[in-house]
Amino acid sequence: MTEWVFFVAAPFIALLLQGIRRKLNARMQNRIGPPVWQPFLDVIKLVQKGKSDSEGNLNFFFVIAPIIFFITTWVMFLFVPFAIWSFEFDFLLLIYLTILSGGLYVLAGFASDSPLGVHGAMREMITMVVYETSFTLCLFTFIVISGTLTLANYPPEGLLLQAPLAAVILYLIGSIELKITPFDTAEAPTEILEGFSTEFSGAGLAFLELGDAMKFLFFCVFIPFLLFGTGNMWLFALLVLLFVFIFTFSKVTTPRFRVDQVVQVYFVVLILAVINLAWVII
Amino acid sequence: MHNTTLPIGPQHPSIKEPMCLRIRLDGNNIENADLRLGYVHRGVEKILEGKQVDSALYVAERICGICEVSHTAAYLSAVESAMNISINDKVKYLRTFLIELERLHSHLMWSGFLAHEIGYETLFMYSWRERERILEIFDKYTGGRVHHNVSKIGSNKYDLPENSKKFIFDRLDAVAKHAEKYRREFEKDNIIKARLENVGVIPEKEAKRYCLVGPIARASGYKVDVRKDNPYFAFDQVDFNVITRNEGDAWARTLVRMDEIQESVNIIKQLINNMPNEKLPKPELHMNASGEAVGHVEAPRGENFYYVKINSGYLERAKIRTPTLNNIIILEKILKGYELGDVPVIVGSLDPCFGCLERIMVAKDKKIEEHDEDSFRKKYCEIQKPEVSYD
Amino acid sequence: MGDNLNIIVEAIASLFKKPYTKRYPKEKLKQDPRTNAWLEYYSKKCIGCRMCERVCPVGAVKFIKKGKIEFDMGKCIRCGMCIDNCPVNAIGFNQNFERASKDKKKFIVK
Amino acid sequence: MDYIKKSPWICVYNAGSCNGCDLEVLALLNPKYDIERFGCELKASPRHADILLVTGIGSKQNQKRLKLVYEQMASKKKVIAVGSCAISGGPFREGWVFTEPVDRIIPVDMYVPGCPPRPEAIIDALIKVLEELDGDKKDKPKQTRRRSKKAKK
Ligand code: SF4
Ligand code: SF4
Ligand code: SF4
Ligand code: SF4
Ligand code: SF4
Ligand code: SF4
Ligand code: SF4
Ligand code: SF4
Repeated sequence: MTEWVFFVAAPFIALLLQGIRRKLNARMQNRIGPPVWQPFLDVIKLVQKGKSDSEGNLNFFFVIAPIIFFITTWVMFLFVPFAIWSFEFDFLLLIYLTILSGGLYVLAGFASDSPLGVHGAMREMITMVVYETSFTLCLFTFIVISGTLTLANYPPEGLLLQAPLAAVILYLIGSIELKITPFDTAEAPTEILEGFSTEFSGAGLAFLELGDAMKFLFFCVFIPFLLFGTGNMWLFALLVLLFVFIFTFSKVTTPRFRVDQVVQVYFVVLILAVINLAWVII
Repeated sequence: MHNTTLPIGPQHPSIKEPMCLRIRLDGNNIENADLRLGYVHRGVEKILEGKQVDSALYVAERICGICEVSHTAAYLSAVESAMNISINDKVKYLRTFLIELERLHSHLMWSGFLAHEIGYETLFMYSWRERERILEIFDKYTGGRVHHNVSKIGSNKYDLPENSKKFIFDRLDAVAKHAEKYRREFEKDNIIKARLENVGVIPEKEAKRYCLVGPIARASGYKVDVRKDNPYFAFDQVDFNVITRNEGDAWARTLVRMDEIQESVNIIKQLINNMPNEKLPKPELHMNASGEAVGHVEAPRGENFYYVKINSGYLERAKIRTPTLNNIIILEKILKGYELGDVPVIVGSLDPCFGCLERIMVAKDKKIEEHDEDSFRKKYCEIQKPEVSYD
Repeated sequence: MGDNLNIIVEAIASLFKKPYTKRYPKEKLKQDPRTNAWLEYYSKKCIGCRMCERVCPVGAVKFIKKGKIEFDMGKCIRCGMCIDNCPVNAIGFNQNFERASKDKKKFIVK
Repeated sequence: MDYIKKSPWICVYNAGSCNGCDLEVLALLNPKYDIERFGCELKASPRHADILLVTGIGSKQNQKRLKLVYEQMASKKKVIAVGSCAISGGPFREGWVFTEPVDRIIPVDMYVPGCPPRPEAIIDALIKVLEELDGDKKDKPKQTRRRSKKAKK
């Protein structure tokens, strides 16, 4: 029962977390900030909004990419943290889904057909090659340690102690997946406007925002799930909030890297991931 | 990767004003840059012609909303020397006070923009909060946050409000304290350094060849500062250093500006402490004066130069040469070879702002339009202007 | 590392401090007496010397007759020239800035 | 219920101003005024924005671009003309670059006088423009009537 409640409520929780995040962000910048329920209002407004007089590119992918993006991020909650629907190899499916959600960013960027959107997508692609590889390697580490390919069988006490290096890797991967400074280069508003979302408006933008919020929630849930497990529910909830705070804090207190610097950092992460895996296997 | 041409602007968040920078990219590297301007061209010099000298002051102030005091000050020093008006110490002190306050607000604003350009929202917010404190002083003294309308030819409209010393000093101290913190952040933070160091390097030789002015020249080790070289108003009576650095990159430009904040705070404190106790002369209209002169002041971005010719109380010609005009020319040169991600940093570190710069509008891009002077004139100068009225 | 903790410290401290924000529509900000927000025209005092029209740098003053002058605040730049040069102080500034309107005609002060 | 009232995203276009007005609009973001407490966000892309703030005289060079920016915004959009320049050309009215005020280029819903208007005045205008949104629904049938009249002609 809890599983289903959590799954259905995931978009709402995600939006609420966005609100909390924005409020925290504002308070750290010494201002009041929007009310906590602001993201809900934003999304409702975006859905309400009509068409623009000069429509941009209206090809098939442009319409469909944000929706698939949102659905993909939601489906990920079928497996984590409570396995609603569990089968053999669902760990691999999850890896596939996270990569797909990144790929949809790229698709959305290319579909929008504006040089800024395309450039955002290109940046995302360059960085994706590096970080998705290390992410996959990192998850393989957990698969090797726990010896299971089914998320339902994942040890509830977590695997931090067996692979402490993974904590660092996961945090860094999380911040680039979520476009948190210093690694939000693909979305850098001062360089390429809003990146791939530049050309979207109305409902498409709403789905992108929702998807972003869901992805944020997913990583805040997924990282503690892998590291600490869901053994103690209260501790788990606390850890989720802790990660929300850490990510917000990182956004507040760092500037952004350039693309080549991001790639450099993630090469180091890749090497760390390899070491991590090798260490566990040996 | 293929070549793309990326338009940056005219409506773009990293540039506070519209300019169109077309960047030809080879993959992620800049192959060529093409600057198109003219979006904020307003024909100011032409408007100034034929205006009464006292009224023209307010139009000159509105050439720019960032260094408005520099514009009025340069205009005033030109006009006053053309008409042989000598001003007393009190007026000099008050004007110097405004000029330095403006430098503070401009540099703080700029540091916020730079932080914003490298994605550092918090530093942007903090810098702008400090800038608000400076604007509070402006507000208290002049009643205007951006345009102040206090200068008059030969005089000044207001004296400092009574008992405002503590008010001003409180704010200055807070600003100095915080600015020092942010300076250290710019100096020490590794990510900021990774973004700013060795980006957009201008060697001293180039700086001299391109006649750069202001903090940009000073960051390349080229010591030019009108305040020291040719003191105007009360700058010969205060004690300050001209800050220079030798690196010539975006990082050096940042630090020069952050250091100048401290210098400005010191200058203002000296000014307030030594404020002479004279009376302000009563401002009057100058209906018969004639003459011709130049004036220049050190605006936050460098030397601001005015030439005026006055004929029986009316401006016959005003020529303005502003710092951004000198500094922007080097932009296309130093952009080459860097990455797209460096564009906001380089553009930002030059601190261009086009309010004052744009006085000629010839778009050079072949595909769009090409004008020689005649066709340009025909197209843009003989527009039938509709009479604007509300009824 | 020790030197660049400034922002981190300030960010954490701001969490527990009162925000710097002035909640404008709720708490009215006190305007300084020198603020130039809106013109006032005291038609009874006016002697019809047309000085205000002459000095206005933007031509916002429309002199119709003595005691009847229109100041167009949509053109006015709040420079105060008309006020400073009026011989009988028939014009003045007030601090009411909440004048946004859909109707441009509301900007004409008579 | 119109949710634009609760989350108006704004976009600034500088159509040839002196920066004064732009700075005051940007000052809205800073901790002192913080319009994010009304749910406002400054958006770079006009496609995301609900409210367009135009500053400056709308000079010849800008007109095409300004129209484009306006067209790109999705419907239920409002335009605020900020400053004397945008209302009437202000101090640059006499220049040869100024051809027509902003409201002849794109429809303007609210004017904020001042040179520059104080940030509080801009907030005031923002609130007024949002209050107007409710009134819009009543106006709608009128508009269609007008259009049908034109069609008959
Ligand atoms: S720069 Fe030349 S064209 Fe432009 S306003 Fe001045 S005089 Fe006229
Ligand atoms: S005014 Fe121009 S040409 Fe003359 S010295 Fe200076 S930079 Fe060179
Ligand atoms: S033509 Fe004008 S812009 Fe060019 S160098 Fe001469 S004065 Fe400067
Ligand atoms: S350089 Fe020109 S546009 Fe820039 S702030 Fe100074 S006067 Fe304004
Ligand atoms: S012809 Fe045009 S550009 Fe030349 S001076 Fe006259 S108005 Fe200015
Ligand atoms: S304040 Fe200045 S601009 Fe306004 S009407 Fe008076 S003189 Fe004209
Ligand atoms: S200057 Fe004063 S007295 Fe003269 S016309 Fe104007 S308002 Fe009247
Ligand atoms: S209204 Fe005034 S402050 Fe605003 S752009 Fe025009 S001149 Fe500048």
